[in-house]
Amino acid sequence: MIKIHPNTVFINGAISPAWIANAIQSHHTQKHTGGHSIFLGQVRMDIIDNKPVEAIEYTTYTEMAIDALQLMCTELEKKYALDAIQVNHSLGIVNAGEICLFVFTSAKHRRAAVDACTELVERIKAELPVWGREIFSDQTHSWKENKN
Amino acid sequence: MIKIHPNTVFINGAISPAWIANAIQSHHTQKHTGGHSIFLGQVRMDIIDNKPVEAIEYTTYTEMAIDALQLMCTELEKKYALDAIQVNHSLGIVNAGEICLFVFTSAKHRRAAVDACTELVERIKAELPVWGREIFSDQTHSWKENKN
Amino acid sequence: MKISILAFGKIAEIAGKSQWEEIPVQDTDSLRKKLENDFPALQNMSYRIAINKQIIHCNQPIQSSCEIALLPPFSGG
Amino acid sequence: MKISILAFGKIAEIAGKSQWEEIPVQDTDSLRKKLENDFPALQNMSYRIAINKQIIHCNQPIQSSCEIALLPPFSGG
Repeated sequence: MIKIHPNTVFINGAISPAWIANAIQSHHTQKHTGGHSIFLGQVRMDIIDNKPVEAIEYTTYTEMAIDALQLMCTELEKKYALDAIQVNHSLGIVNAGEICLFVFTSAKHRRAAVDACTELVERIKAELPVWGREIFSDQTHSWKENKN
Repeated sequence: MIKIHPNTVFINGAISPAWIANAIQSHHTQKHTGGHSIFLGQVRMDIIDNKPVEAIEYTTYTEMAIDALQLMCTELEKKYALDAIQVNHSLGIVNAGEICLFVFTSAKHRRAAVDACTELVERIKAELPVWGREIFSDQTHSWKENKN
Repeated sequence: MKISILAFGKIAEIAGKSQWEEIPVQDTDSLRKKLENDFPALQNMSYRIAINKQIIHCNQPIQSSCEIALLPPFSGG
Repeated sequence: MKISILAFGKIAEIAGKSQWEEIPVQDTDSLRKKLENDFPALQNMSYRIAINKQIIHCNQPIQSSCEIALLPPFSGG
């Protein structure tokens, strides 16, 4: 069963393509796996009140986030008979155009991997206690809110 | 509009995590993109008539495959307002546990990226003229067939 | 005995602090009333309360040993 | 004038070749009959025919300048 630990989930700053390659490398050799599904969330340069978002600063309630993620992963691992799950989320500053979320699922059949990944992303948006402070170029900010 | 070229689609042998990292790197800096969806197809060690699949050898009808992929990508790019699409498929020998398919989509909103990726994978399985010869450890083989 | 409060995101900004102690109150409705009196900006925003990392969905009694967290809408991912 | 045939996957294996020329036939039904006579294993498998890279869904006339491809079930991905 997958075990979620604080220092394997949260990453300081943006998630790099090299990090993603390492994660894929570490999971992709199980010979009974047929498909991997990956979602990458990226900080988007939204325009809010005519001001472009330059970066988002993320904070979390670590202990609660780990509990929430452990619950999600345990439920989805069982529901979809997953071979692997990995979640990484950035904390601190992530600039527009950089990656802040990495979700990875593997399963014997592609539909299980794809459906599990999609469901996990939706649950992370709704249930993970993480807050994003959108920072504009004039150093003002607003607090992001996920909508369903 | 995305242009599909034979030598940017087909790869000789397995697709490496480093290749995938490069692909992500080359697409991930568009500041209006909010999400990327990736599917990785992996050669699975299926057991057929008590014999494990050691590798699959892929061949294609190149000109027809390029036409088919160009059509799929043009349709999906428009349907989902995608910021990026990339498809790579292996030709030749890919061992069990190695990656043979890389599908990547980017969009402003995550659901468009995810839905486009899922639809593209289904269409590749159904419409791309590629054939896989499953090779067993005793050097016998069987021809794989995708089911819907 | 006081109760310990953790505040996150916009609420930490409004309160000007992310951690403090409150004098004991009977339940979460009383705590909301006290907080919205101290920090009127809370009246205009939606937020949830977690007791010992569990989000509560209706008024709950508060023991002094509880860890209370004030959670603005999530925005991860 | 002969017509050029491309065979892929299991059909290339059955035919023992992936490219050859056939004497002209009128249409794709006649071609199927000729091929299944030459290579009886084709009778027991499903395959599609493409003319100039377009899969056909019913009997079609064959011009001698056509590129005919014999396509076993796809198995990419």
